[in-house]
Amino acid sequence: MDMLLSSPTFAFIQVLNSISLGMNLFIIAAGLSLIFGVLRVINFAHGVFYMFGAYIMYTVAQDLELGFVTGVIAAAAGLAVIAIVVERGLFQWLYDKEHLMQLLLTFAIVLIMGDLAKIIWGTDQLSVSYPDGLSGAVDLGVTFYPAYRMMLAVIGPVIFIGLFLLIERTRWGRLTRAATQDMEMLAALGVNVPVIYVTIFLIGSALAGVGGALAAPINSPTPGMDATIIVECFVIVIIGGLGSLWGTFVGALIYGFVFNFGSVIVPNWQDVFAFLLLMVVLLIRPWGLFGKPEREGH
Amino acid sequence: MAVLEIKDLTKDFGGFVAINDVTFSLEKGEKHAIIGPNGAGKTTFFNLITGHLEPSRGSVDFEGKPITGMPPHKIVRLGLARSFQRINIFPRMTVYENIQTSLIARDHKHFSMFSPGAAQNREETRELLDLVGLDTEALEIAGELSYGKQKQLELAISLAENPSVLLLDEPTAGMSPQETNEAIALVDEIAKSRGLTLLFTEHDMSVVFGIADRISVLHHGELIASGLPEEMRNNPEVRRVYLGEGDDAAA
Amino acid sequence: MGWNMPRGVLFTCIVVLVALALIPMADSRYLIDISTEIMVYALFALSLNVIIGYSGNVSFGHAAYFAIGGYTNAILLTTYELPLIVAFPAAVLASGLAAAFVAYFCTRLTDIYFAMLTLAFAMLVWAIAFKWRSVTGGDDGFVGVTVPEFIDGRVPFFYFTLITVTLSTAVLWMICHSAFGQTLVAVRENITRAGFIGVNTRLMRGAAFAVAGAFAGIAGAIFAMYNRGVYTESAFWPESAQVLIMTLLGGMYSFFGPAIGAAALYLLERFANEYTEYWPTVLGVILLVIVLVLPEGLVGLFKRVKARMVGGR
Amino acid sequence: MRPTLRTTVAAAALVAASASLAQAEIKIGVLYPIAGNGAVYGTPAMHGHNMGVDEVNAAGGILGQKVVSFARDTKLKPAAAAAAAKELITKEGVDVLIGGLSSAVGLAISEVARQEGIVYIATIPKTIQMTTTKLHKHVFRTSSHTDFEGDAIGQIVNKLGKNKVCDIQLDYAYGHDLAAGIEKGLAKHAPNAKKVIDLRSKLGATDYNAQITQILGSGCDVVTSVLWGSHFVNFAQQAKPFGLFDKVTYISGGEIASHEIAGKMGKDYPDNVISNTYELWYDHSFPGHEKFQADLAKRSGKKETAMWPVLSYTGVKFIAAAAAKSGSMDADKLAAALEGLTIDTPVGERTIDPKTHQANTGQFWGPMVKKDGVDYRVMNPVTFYPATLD
Repeated sequence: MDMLLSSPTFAFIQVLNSISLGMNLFIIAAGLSLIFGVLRVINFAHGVFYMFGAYIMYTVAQDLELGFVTGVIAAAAGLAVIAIVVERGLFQWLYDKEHLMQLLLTFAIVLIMGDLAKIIWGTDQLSVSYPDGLSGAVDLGVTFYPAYRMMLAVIGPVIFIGLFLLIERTRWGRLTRAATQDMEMLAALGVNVPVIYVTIFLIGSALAGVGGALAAPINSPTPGMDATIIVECFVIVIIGGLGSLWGTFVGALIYGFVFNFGSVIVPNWQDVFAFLLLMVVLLIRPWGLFGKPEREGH
Repeated sequence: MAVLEIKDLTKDFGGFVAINDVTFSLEKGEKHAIIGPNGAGKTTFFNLITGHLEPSRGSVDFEGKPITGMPPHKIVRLGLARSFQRINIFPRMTVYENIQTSLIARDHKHFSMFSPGAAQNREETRELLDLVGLDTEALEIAGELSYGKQKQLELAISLAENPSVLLLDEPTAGMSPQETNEAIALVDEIAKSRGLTLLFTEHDMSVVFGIADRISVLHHGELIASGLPEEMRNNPEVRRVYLGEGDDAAA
Repeated sequence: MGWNMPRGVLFTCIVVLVALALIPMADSRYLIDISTEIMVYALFALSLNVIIGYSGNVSFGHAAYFAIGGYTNAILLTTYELPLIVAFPAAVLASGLAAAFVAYFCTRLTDIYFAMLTLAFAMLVWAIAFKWRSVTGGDDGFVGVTVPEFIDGRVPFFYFTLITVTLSTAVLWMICHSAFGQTLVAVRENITRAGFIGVNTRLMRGAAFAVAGAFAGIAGAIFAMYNRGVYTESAFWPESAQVLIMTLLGGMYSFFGPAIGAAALYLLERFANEYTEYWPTVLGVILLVIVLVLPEGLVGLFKRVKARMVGGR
Repeated sequence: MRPTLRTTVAAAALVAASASLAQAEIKIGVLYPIAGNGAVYGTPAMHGHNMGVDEVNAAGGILGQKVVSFARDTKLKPAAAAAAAKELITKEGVDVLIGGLSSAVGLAISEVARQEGIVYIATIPKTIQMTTTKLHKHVFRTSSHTDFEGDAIGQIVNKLGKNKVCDIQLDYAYGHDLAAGIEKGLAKHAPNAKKVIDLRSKLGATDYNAQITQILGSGCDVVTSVLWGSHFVNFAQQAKPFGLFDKVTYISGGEIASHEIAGKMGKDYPDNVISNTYELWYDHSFPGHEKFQADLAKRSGKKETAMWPVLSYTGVKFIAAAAAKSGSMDADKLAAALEGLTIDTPVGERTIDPKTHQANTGQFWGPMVKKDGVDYRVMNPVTFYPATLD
């Protein structure tokens, strides 16, 4: 606390920490939010997709030494394949079922893919190196800051803008948004709704994979890493509003700031803080800061 | 005497005004029909009266008491019950239980955790089943009944509340002509025998003119006319809305 | 009285009770232990079903009330050396009140938002148990619970559990088949319509949540004494998920379904653990079966089989 | 392929089936996290355990009877571990319990042992409560504990002559206990050292930037810590670009000097780290270690073995020695024999204190340095800190 007040540089670094953490989480949470926005499914398996992204990065970049960028691409591609299998094989049967059944299904995927990861990668402690040239720090004038974190802080907004343009500025994006409103009407207009669904699920899942791959050098692939990230993502998308891209972006930033400044101001309670924040939002605006209330008012 | 007094009722859905400044009164004992093309705001009007939606502006008084903004369950308790345009029953319970539960609620017994549910209001449940002609289907699962029977069940659920005023939203929607006739005869008879005040919406004009004492016309969320059936039949504006071309039909 | 339980069900209950009462005769400590644990989980699952099966909401945080019951009972018995007759009811009261408090907030919401808020509150309970080390022992657990002398022993404790769980189940059954329970089903079936027959649906859902919390507290209080310890994990979300799966596996549209689900899942896990290290996959497959094939659980399956055998199609 | 629970159990069942006809046997209940996320510890621990049992059997078993193990997964959950322990006692009829990993799991098993009157040897849990407030006549600990660890850290800080200390711990039982141990160690050995800042991260935390920058901002010259396993890997990866390891000496408990961490991190392992381990596959300071290592390497299939086996192995050897001494597997007699018992292990002599039931299990401490010809860090020089608080 004293440090925040006495040292502007220290406060500035905490701001950077908050943004870079928020942006890293945004990449992952955006996928979760996108999928909910269109498919109305809360995908518990999103965390395990993230974990697979991190493991794929380990195999490609660390084990096979094929390079960092290849690792990111492989993670995106790997998760895209998994997404198609999961959506066509399982999800499509459940769109008209209750939310509870959909949640259970995604939980089943968590359990099975978790074991699968153990079979493929074992339980040993793994570690992924930084890509060449990004292991050091960047001189920002007032302070040095890790180059890799700076990169994450830049990639997050880039993905945000990309998604924003895709959804708000293309015909395809408009159809997708319409699908959230009334898919029967879209189907009647001759739009291929299943293709929209599988594509959205694919993009969302690939984002989880990319997020995991990018996180690998700072979050070593470990069994159980999915549980931590999914909780963080839930907090973010619920604060921001399920299905809202803006909300997820702002929610991720809020989370980053609460976590970092919480660690400094009230050390040890930062996690409880995140849950309290979540509760307050659920009580005051259950549909989140940027979300819209469900149509049935009661 | 007016049992329902509505003043300047308005509902604005974020820019779309579904009900606009409606002032309306329902007289005790009358059978009052609300008509209007699809999208005129009839169901929204009902939802506002019964507490399902909160009005943006205006007031609703029931038997002299303000009920604006009250939750549905409190309004029902005052004696204002309704049925729904879309089937609205308890689908996985038996027909018998549907009605019995409504009676339990009417008698404020729904928080009694230690009196057996199945033993409540048995005779009255039977009477209501007989009344709406569902006595032979008593033990069937409600959701598996035919459409017409489900509509009858819905009526019975509403009647179980012992209302003084009953709001019926398209009571014959989706029925065959024969079912319609039977249903209307039933409603008419019950209204008479129980001294009910009836407010209903209906698209079938023969039904409307067959039983309504008074008719009000809703168009684009506004009440454009109200009066005796004969007056309505000859009202030029009403004729325009119903017979005229175009823009209204799609609204 | 008017409480008429179908004769087949009543008969089965009596048979199960007699069989349970005879278990100590078999002179197997193992059998006594697993029967005790299954009874506790059965009550836990039955309590959750008041929320899921009867009021139609999903709670992702039911373990919180199990844990509150356990911790309260353990702390009052051990730290404050109070007699069981005080500690046990206090534990049940504590979980019921905590559930009522949470319900006050959660019942403003429905569906997924309701579930998320129950989860958030449960995480808060977990965090308190974790952080408040001086009282709860933190994640070391509250170990060494004092168990009153008259039930301090495998067989007496078994009978204590049997009697408590049987009485609790009987009371739960009455509640679920009372005027309250029947109305609650109406709320589940059609919340809007329930409002329009004059039911305050929010209060009903809240009452159901509190009842469920109190009975979860009973299960938790027994479990604390059985294990002679309470651990933070009992408030953690996987515990909530487990009891949810038990409930759904058994069948949420039947009163006894969750108890059957609890026994089935418990035994399955015990035996699977002796043969495979991939229990999560087994559980995942069970979930897939529930979701895709058995949405009404084992009881639903039983009913279908019976219908086919009796009626034919 | 690592032996799974299934094969272990199947083997045990086969042995049991064939042996039960011929003769009675000694049954050991083994509780490690064999499946799930804890398998990273449980699997190597089982190697050591099975090796110990095989050696005992090859030497004629215990009291002339064959030793059979019944292994159960603790899932890292205390209630699950307690249930498994009860099942082992009541269903399999084991004579003794061995194992445990986290504090809560160890205490839960210990509580079952107390109720059922069975000897429990805690081979890994370090919680101080086990041998203090929650001590009972049937529980013994053959691993180290947090006061020993903290004491060693105090001595090292003193030797380095540093006196501005940052402490970063995981916010759970082990972290709290070790923080207390370090306080005591510093007060005793490095009275001039001053704690500048106390930081806590949650168990399973993945982001340490806030803590790293606070350490850097606080101006301390030494960091004491117990971020074990993946916590350390993540912390190190995130702290390196900030230059943290150039500015402070990082002293850590939690055995991050073990090869399973150093080997996997390879060139990413940071500078200026001093940490501990129970055993190092390449360090043969004690007689018998080389043979132990060679035998173990055969089982695990790689020569760079983990450090957990030595703990589980030692536990088995204690049981065998105690049974030989008492001439009985009766719990009370076995417990009496364990009190004050001394045995030889591949990492030195071990004695169980008759009063506290705590073995004097010391640890190896030292800086992790680069070495020519290998692509991972090794400890050099290796210093053995015996488990004494005098």
